[in-house]
Amino acid sequence: ASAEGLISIIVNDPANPYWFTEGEVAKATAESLGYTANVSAHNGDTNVESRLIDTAIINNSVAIILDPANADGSIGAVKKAVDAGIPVFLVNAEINQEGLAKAQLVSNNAQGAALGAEKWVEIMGGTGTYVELFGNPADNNAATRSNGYETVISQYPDLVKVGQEVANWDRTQGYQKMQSLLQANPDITGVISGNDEMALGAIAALKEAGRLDQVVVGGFDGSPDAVEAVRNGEMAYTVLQPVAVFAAEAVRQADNFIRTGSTGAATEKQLFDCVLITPENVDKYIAPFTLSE
Amino acid sequence: MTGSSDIPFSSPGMREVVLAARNVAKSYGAVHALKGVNFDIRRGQVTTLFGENGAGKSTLMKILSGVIQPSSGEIILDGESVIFQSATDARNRGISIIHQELSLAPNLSVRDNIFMGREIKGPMGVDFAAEEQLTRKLMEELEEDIDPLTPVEDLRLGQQQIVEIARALSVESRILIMDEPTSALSATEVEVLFKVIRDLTAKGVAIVYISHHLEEALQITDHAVVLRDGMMTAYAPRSEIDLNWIVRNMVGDNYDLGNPPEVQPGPVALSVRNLTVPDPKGADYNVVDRLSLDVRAGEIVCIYGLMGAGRTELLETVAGRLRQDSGEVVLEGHEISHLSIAERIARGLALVPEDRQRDGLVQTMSVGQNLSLASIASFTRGLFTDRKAEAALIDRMIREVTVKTDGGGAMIGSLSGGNQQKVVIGKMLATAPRSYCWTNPAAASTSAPRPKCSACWPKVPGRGWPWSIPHPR
Amino acid sequence: MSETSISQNYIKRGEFSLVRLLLEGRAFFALISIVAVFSYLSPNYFTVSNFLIMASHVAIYGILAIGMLLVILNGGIDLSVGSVLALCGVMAGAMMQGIELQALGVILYLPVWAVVVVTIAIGGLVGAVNGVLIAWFKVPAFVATLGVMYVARGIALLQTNGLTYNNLSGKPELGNTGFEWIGFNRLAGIPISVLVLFAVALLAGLMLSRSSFGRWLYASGGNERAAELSGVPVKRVKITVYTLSGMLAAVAGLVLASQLTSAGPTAGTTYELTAIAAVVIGGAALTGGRGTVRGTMLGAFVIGFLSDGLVIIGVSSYWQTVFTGAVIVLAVLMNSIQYSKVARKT
Amino acid sequence: MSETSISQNYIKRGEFSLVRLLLEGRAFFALISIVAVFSYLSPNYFTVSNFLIMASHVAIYGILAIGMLLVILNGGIDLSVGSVLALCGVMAGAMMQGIELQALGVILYLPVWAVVVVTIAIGGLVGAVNGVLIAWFKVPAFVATLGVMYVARGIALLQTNGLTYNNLSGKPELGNTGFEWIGFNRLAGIPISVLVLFAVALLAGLMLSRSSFGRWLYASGGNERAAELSGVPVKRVKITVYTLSGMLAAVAGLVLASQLTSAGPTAGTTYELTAIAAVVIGGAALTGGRGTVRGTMLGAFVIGFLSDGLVIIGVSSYWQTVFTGAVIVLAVLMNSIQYSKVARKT
Ligand SMILES: Nc1ncnc2c1ncn2[C@@H]1O[C@H](COP(=O)(O)OP(=O)(O)OP(=O)(O)O)[C@@H](O)[C@H]1O
Ligand SMILES: Nc1ncnc2c1ncn2[C@@H]1O[C@H](COP(=O)(O)OP(=O)(O)OP(=O)(O)O)[C@@H](O)[C@H]1O
Ligand SMILES: [Mg+2]
Ligand SMILES: [Mg+2]
Repeated sequence: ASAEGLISIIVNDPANPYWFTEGEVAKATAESLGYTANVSAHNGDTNVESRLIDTAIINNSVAIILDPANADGSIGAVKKAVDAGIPVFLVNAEINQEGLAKAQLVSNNAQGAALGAEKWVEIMGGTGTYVELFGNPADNNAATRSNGYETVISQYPDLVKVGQEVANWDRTQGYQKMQSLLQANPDITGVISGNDEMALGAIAALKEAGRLDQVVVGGFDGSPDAVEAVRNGEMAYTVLQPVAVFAAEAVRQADNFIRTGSTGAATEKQLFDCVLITPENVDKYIAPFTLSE
Repeated sequence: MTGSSDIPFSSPGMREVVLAARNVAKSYGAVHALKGVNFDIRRGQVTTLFGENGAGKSTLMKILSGVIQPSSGEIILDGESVIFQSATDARNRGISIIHQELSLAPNLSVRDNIFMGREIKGPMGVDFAAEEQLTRKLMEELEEDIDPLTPVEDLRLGQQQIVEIARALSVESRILIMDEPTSALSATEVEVLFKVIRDLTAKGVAIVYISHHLEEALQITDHAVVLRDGMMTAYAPRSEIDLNWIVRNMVGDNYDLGNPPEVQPGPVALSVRNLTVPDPKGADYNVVDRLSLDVRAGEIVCIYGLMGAGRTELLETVAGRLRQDSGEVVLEGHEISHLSIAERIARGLALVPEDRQRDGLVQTMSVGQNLSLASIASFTRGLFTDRKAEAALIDRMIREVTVKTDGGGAMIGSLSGGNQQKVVIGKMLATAPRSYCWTNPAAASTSAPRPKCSACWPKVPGRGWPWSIPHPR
Repeated sequence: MSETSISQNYIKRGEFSLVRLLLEGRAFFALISIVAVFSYLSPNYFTVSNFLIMASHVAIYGILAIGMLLVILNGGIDLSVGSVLALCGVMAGAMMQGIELQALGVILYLPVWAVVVVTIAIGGLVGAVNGVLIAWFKVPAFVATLGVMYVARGIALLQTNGLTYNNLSGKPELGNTGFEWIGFNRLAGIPISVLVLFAVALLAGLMLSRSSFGRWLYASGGNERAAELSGVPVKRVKITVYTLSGMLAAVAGLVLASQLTSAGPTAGTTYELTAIAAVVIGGAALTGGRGTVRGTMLGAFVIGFLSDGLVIIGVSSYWQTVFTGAVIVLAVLMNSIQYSKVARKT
Repeated sequence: MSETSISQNYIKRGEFSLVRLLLEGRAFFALISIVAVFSYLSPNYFTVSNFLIMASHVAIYGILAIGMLLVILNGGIDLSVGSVLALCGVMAGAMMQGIELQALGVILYLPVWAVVVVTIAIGGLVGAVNGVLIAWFKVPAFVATLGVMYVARGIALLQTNGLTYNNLSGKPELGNTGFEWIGFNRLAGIPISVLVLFAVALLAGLMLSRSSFGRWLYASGGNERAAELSGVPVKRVKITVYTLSGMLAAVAGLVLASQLTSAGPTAGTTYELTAIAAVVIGGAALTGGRGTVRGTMLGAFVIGFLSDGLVIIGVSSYWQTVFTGAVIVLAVLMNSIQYSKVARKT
């Protein structure tokens, strides 16, 4: 018998291809399993998130797939859903409390950052000056990735960081901040970015300054635009987060839980390893955030 | 500075002076609005202040009521030198003022305007019932049928002025200053006001009265003081003065009262046929109902009527601001009811509105820009305005309507009330109109005092076909 | 036309009748239509529990909007409310974690009531800074509150280093439990936050319609010079309204922190726009002097019920954006059309 | 005090003198101090190349701000500019990808100039919708443009399904290359975007000071009733300013898309606040009728030079927020103090 009921999917900001894919994949999976699904977005606002959880409760959802807005700030919202008897499955980001959600499926940001940083160091040749573009500081992933970069790069004393700017995951800000950073540090040879959007902004700025050939730009996410830039040789590499994989997996675990009372996974926290996308394997990128085997 | 030194300011046998200005001067930058004036206000008497537009009357009154501070000089209250911190300070010492420019909050009701800042406290916040009661009483006293709960913005100008008066009366002060309280009032309303003034003086209240309706003012005055260019030029008790004396002292020796010239009425210039105008606020009756009217070239037609009779609406419809339901307006043989205001202006029709603050002036613009506003087309060459042509136009209009200002660049707010009104008139004259709709020049004559008026009126018919509609006074 | 309607509401604000409520147009009609449409579209919408939940969501915007109404009545604007909400939430969070007094070497734990009082005082203080800048230093309200908006947000971020305070429950042994009470508990089945909203609305309504301060506020918003000449202490009124707006932002911050059981420095971003929208949909004029608490509450409910309804029926978030905009315009537009008709008939 | 200063500038705007410029206070002093402080703090700030880069950042806000100035002079406000910027960028992006005409079974590639023209027309159309809602349907400007802000953003999102158009270069064989020219090229060493800004400013300045439309705009912003009775076509003026504001938002959208060589539906979020801030810092009154293009440009440069400067000297992002707020207030505050002194002396 096919399952029924509403699965509420709450993502961060569907105007970003990453979260858009997350929502769409989860929705498609849920519908293929026989559920109805709707996708809504909190745009990083914990209050909106809490409202969306309330609505999911009102709508008698059978499960909630949530990309939490804030590692600390989302705990209350999750608790509320759990108190109402609805199982919650977290994707993409964690909350700082275990035992609430049935599962937390996240990409391994630390591993991905290390992977990216190693590739970046390799292309840089282990030497040069560089700047880093940092995501929204309220988001744990920004710090996780930055620390991952730092751990690897600090082993190479010839790589000197001359600047770091918060560009809030945003392309326009990445562009404008990069231009200013270029003014302060005209000789940099590398840019490492917390996500693809900021990296793409930086690439536009470097293009405008005519310095793109001399600067190595590394991204994170594996968004279609970034993959296109990797293909064109503008971006050195990007780190693919397996969002399509864990979004689908979260729904499957929810389905397991609804039918059997157990998610089928061994632990609550499940890390999904990231994959590097470089000019060599770029052709395997067959759909947004999906790499063929 | 010493222009006033030879004027006696107290003579024996007079009633006691309650408030006096001694050598008071006030300058705004380079403008010397008052140049050392002495002025006495006596218990139980009406002192009238005469003077041309911009003579400094309002400035003096504002100083005496604490609204502004003098640049130099002294104010003496009951024989003691005082400094008023604010209008409220002066009010607390028994001085209240009716401002020439309405100072009401349009969003508030009549009751709220009268008692704002002086609430009657009850056990549960403001005692609205008591305030309403008192407002009703004041309205009865002024024989005015205004509901205390009407928002002031729904009242016509004259009624708003009544509210100002009522507010000043409600303070029950010892000294009451009235700066052109009657400029928008009808004759009956003025009669009522005068009765109130007589009652007050009988109770010992000292009153200062300013008006450009000289004959009217002469009815109640006990003393007359004339200001000219910020200096006191004459002072006399009622028994010694007449119209001629006032005018001579106001404008100097070479004055000419004159009379409008005889003009032979020409052909019909403006014709209104079966005009019907619905109530602009959307109510279910017509404010103008199948009205027909012909005005000949050179003719001045006065439209009389009780307040609310629809005179304002008639003129605003002719000028194009309000939409008519049916009927036609024909100007010099052309049907104009479908034309916009701008097109009507271009065809030589001009409206001088009654409420200059609301309908006449753009307060953010200079005198010159206000004057040239309605005739921009006449000095636009291609895409751009021609600055020289504009400056010439502005200078011409300042001279023609005799605006007292230090130039076209001055802000409109720095002009005296009458001069502001002249700017409104000048703005419409600048469009070279051949027909005028002139609402309530009673309010306008605030500005164009009789002597100037007679100098100005003849010029208007001289240009062609004036059409003016004053109020019944 | 809209002008007229507002002033009419205002004159007769003392009375109350169904007809008048119906005629109040704009926000009220919009609210009825929203409820009708969504109830038709989703069986879950028209339930008591949903209305209570939606009302508790409206509480945040509603409380901010009432503060905003006071400021707008005064002819000003307060862009800082969203930031002040975040700052106050964070400050309350910090106090719940304990304040380390380094000189004494102790950590001070305030009881919850004291945290609430101190937080509201902080909000009031920030509001007073706005008020002083505007009333004494003549900085235009838009600029002053825009500046304070940035500064307050920056301080909130610096205070927590961008992080969120998560544990606001306090500890029984420290005697500071009970913070969640506002966000979680109910009195007679009604969420406390909704009761707070109605209490605030009631007080504000009384203040506006019954006290001299209310009249001073309407007067100085309608014609500041006239009010000043009549002895209304316009500067004091100004400073007071901004202070009150700051205090109400603090209350909203407390309610939000307690609903979420966490306090973060990025809370409340762009809430000022929502609050202003609620006030304007509720019939107030941005030029000052016109507007009522009732209208503002209706405006807040229109916005809240609409956005929750769109989520409940599962409209895609892009279409949610489109609908929100269209309804805001329609709510007000309907009023213009409605009024010109009704006005003809009477 | 600030009132006086503005009006004085305005009357004498024909003349020009160093003293007057110095006295113009507010924005000008703030700009000088910002440049001085940052030049002292970082050797890289005071360089031609940095000024040009900063100016190209200012271009976006500046172009929006000039449109906003027109609207504010009219006594209105336009909250939709940020969304219109995004919508127009996305529309231009879509046209660069080719428009599929399904009926004919062909894909239409417009040359770049045609894309630019059509995009600006779309911006103008959205602006005209604002204008019609406000002038004819009497919807308050805040509400109308707030609604259009949501709707335009929603349409932009729907158009791209949330994605970003990445390839705006066109193809030589299709004859539609050259889109990057605006964002990338320079004439006489000056970025095209900066030249666009100055051209727009010049045209707007001329229009305001020399054309009859400019006079109508100031008049209807100062007193709409009086302007109407003087024959000013106030409704037409209103619709025109909103249309122009929409068109300028489209220009800003084109400039931004071409700088980034991509067009996304979330571009320009909250830019309306920055644009309004630039206008108000530049001395315009939100009540309408007062303000100049020169002031607005100064305001835009103050904001742009400040935020870039903070990045160049490497201040942490939280402190950037605090400083931005503080400087915005100080820029205006300084003027009040400055002016009261000068006014005393004369
Ligand atoms: N028949 C009526 N019944 C009720 N109200 C009326 C009627 N006629 C006019 N009014 C009201 O009186 C108002 C005043 O009309 P209007 O301004 O035309 O009078 P007026 O003749 O110009 O008087 P005033 O001398 O006071 O200017 C109108 O706007 C309308 O609201
Ligand atoms: N705020 C101001 N700034 C500059 N000049 C002013 C200001 N207020 C008044 N004046 C000038 O002071 C002079 C006297 O003005 P005042 O208003 O006292 O005249 P008035 O006698 O009341 O005239 P009216 O009969 O027209 O009301 C005028 O020349 C006027 O331009
Ligand atoms: Mg006067
Ligand atoms: Mg009338």
